[in-house]
Amino acid sequence: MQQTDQPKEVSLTIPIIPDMEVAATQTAEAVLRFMAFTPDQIDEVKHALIEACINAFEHSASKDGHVYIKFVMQADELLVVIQDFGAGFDLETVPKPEIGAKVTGGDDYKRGWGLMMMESLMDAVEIESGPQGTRITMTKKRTEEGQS
Amino acid sequence: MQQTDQPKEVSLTIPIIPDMEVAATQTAEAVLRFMAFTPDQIDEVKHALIEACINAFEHSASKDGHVYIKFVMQADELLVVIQDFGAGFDLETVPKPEIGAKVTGGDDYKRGWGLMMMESLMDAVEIESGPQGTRITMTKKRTEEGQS
Amino acid sequence: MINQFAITTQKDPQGRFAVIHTDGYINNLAGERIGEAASLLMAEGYSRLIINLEKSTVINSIGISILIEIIEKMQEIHGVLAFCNLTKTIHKTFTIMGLTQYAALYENEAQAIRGVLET
Amino acid sequence: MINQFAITTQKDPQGRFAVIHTDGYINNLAGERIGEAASLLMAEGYSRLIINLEKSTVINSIGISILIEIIEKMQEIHGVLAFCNLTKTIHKTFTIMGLTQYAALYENEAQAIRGVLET
Ligand SMILES: Nc1ncnc2c1ncn2[C@@H]1O[C@H](COP(=O)(O)OP(=O)(O)O)[C@@H](O)[C@H]1O
Ligand SMILES: Nc1ncnc2c1ncn2[C@@H]1O[C@H](COP(=O)(O)OP(=O)(O)O)[C@@H](O)[C@H]1O
Repeated sequence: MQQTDQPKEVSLTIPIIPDMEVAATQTAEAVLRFMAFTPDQIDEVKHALIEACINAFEHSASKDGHVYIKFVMQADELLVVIQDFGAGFDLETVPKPEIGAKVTGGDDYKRGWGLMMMESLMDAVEIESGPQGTRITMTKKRTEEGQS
Repeated sequence: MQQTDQPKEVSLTIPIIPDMEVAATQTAEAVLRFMAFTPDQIDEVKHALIEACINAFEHSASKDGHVYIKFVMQADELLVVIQDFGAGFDLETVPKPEIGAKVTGGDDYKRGWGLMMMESLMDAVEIESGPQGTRITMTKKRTEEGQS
Repeated sequence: MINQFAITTQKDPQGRFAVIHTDGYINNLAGERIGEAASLLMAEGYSRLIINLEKSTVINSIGISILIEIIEKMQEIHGVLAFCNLTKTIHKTFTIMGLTQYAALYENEAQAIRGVLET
Repeated sequence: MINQFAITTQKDPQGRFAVIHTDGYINNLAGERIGEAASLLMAEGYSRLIINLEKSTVINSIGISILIEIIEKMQEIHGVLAFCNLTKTIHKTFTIMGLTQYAALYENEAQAIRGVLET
């Protein structure tokens, strides 16, 4: 069996079809188990990945109809890169969600939790977005405690 | 949500590392469930896919160290394409496995069952191989009975 | 389709509370079905609802936003909504969102029932 | 590693047969562990072996080739090897390969035990 010095990467391209994010989580689960992440950590990455995927599905207005995912396996952490070639967005203009306003009817938009979920479930989230599309790079460290 | 006229394809690239074929089966499972294949059919595709992957892992001597998998979702069937950029092989020279010879010690090579498994578990298997590598295209029809 | 989501509803014989059991990935469509089940129960007069998530280990933020709509409707009728049997990740998510200020999270259904009856 | 394979061995108190229970994906390494377990049991004098595959729903052809080696060793000592609790796909594969000419496949362990004792 041949093994090269290249970083160990798994790439996955999924079409923009409802529920296709589940295919991404299945792939992620295999990669994370391979890397010996804990079940809780695996669960956290799956949820963050779903959010990044459904954002690309819903908001990107991508013309090529696909979302590009890369799992970069490093010694003690996994990078998950989610990319679309859509319209992009300006992070500055995204309002921070506030539960009080949403529950009491002050804010009619009950949604807006995706980015917060990614950030709380991963160790780092980097967002690059512009007219060429959006790329989100999420990092999960493999710690003993299984907590981010 | 944007949907294009392109065929619905899921692409997966895995590095040549032992057990990475499991990542491929996980992705396959999601795609097949999405297409409403039966659990038995899903199981059959997973086994055929494993054989194609481990062949590429073991025999291809691929320099780029990766196996390229494509799931092409069509109306009533799924195509699974497994490609490596390795040395290729000549199908004509591959001996047909014979259980009697292997069990009674007449044939010391107990292996050689992968291609037979692919062929018996899928509806069609096309093998293209040459010095530029190997591409295997496997088809699974979605029939009511769940049997190939 | 990839997501086979199922829901079952269980009503207290004495009419004090009802429990919604979910099974499967809670995405937008599944969330809507939970919302409809909750609306139906509220229309029947139940103002104490429990959502048992034991068989839902994955939820997305669209699904969660529909749960927030249920909480909002509950607040309007001064009812109480509780969740039980959450995975660690879902528990963490609800907590970080601040959802726990408006809906209690219980370890299991028995505790949730005791909890909503005390409210 | 991705594959957490486990094996447990169970011996008939009267020494007539032994059962190997596998748990997980049977790849080359897992196959080798089954092979070692079988060799050990044969060395202890067991000539009737059952491999219960209930918890192994996936197997690859390298794993199968190691099972063939076990069959070969069994033939040499005129023993008997049987499999039970195969998934439909594994059953189909073993049948197509012709493996069933040298090892019987049973639906469950009780039937397998009866089967090997009659041989
Ligand atoms: N891939 C993307 N392409 C374009 N816009 C995006 C993308 N991801 C996020 N956004 C923008 O960021 C906002 C906040 O996203 P998020 O926190 O996930 O909440 P929600 O999707 O529920 O609105 C979205 O409403 C959208 O305007
Ligand atoms: N992707 C590949 N690249 C190079 N050679 C291959 C490839 N796939 C199969 N082969 C050749 O075909 C033979 C038969 O394959 P197979 O039936 O799967 O049995 P096994 O892998 O156990 O030998 C292999 O031994 C190898 O010589």
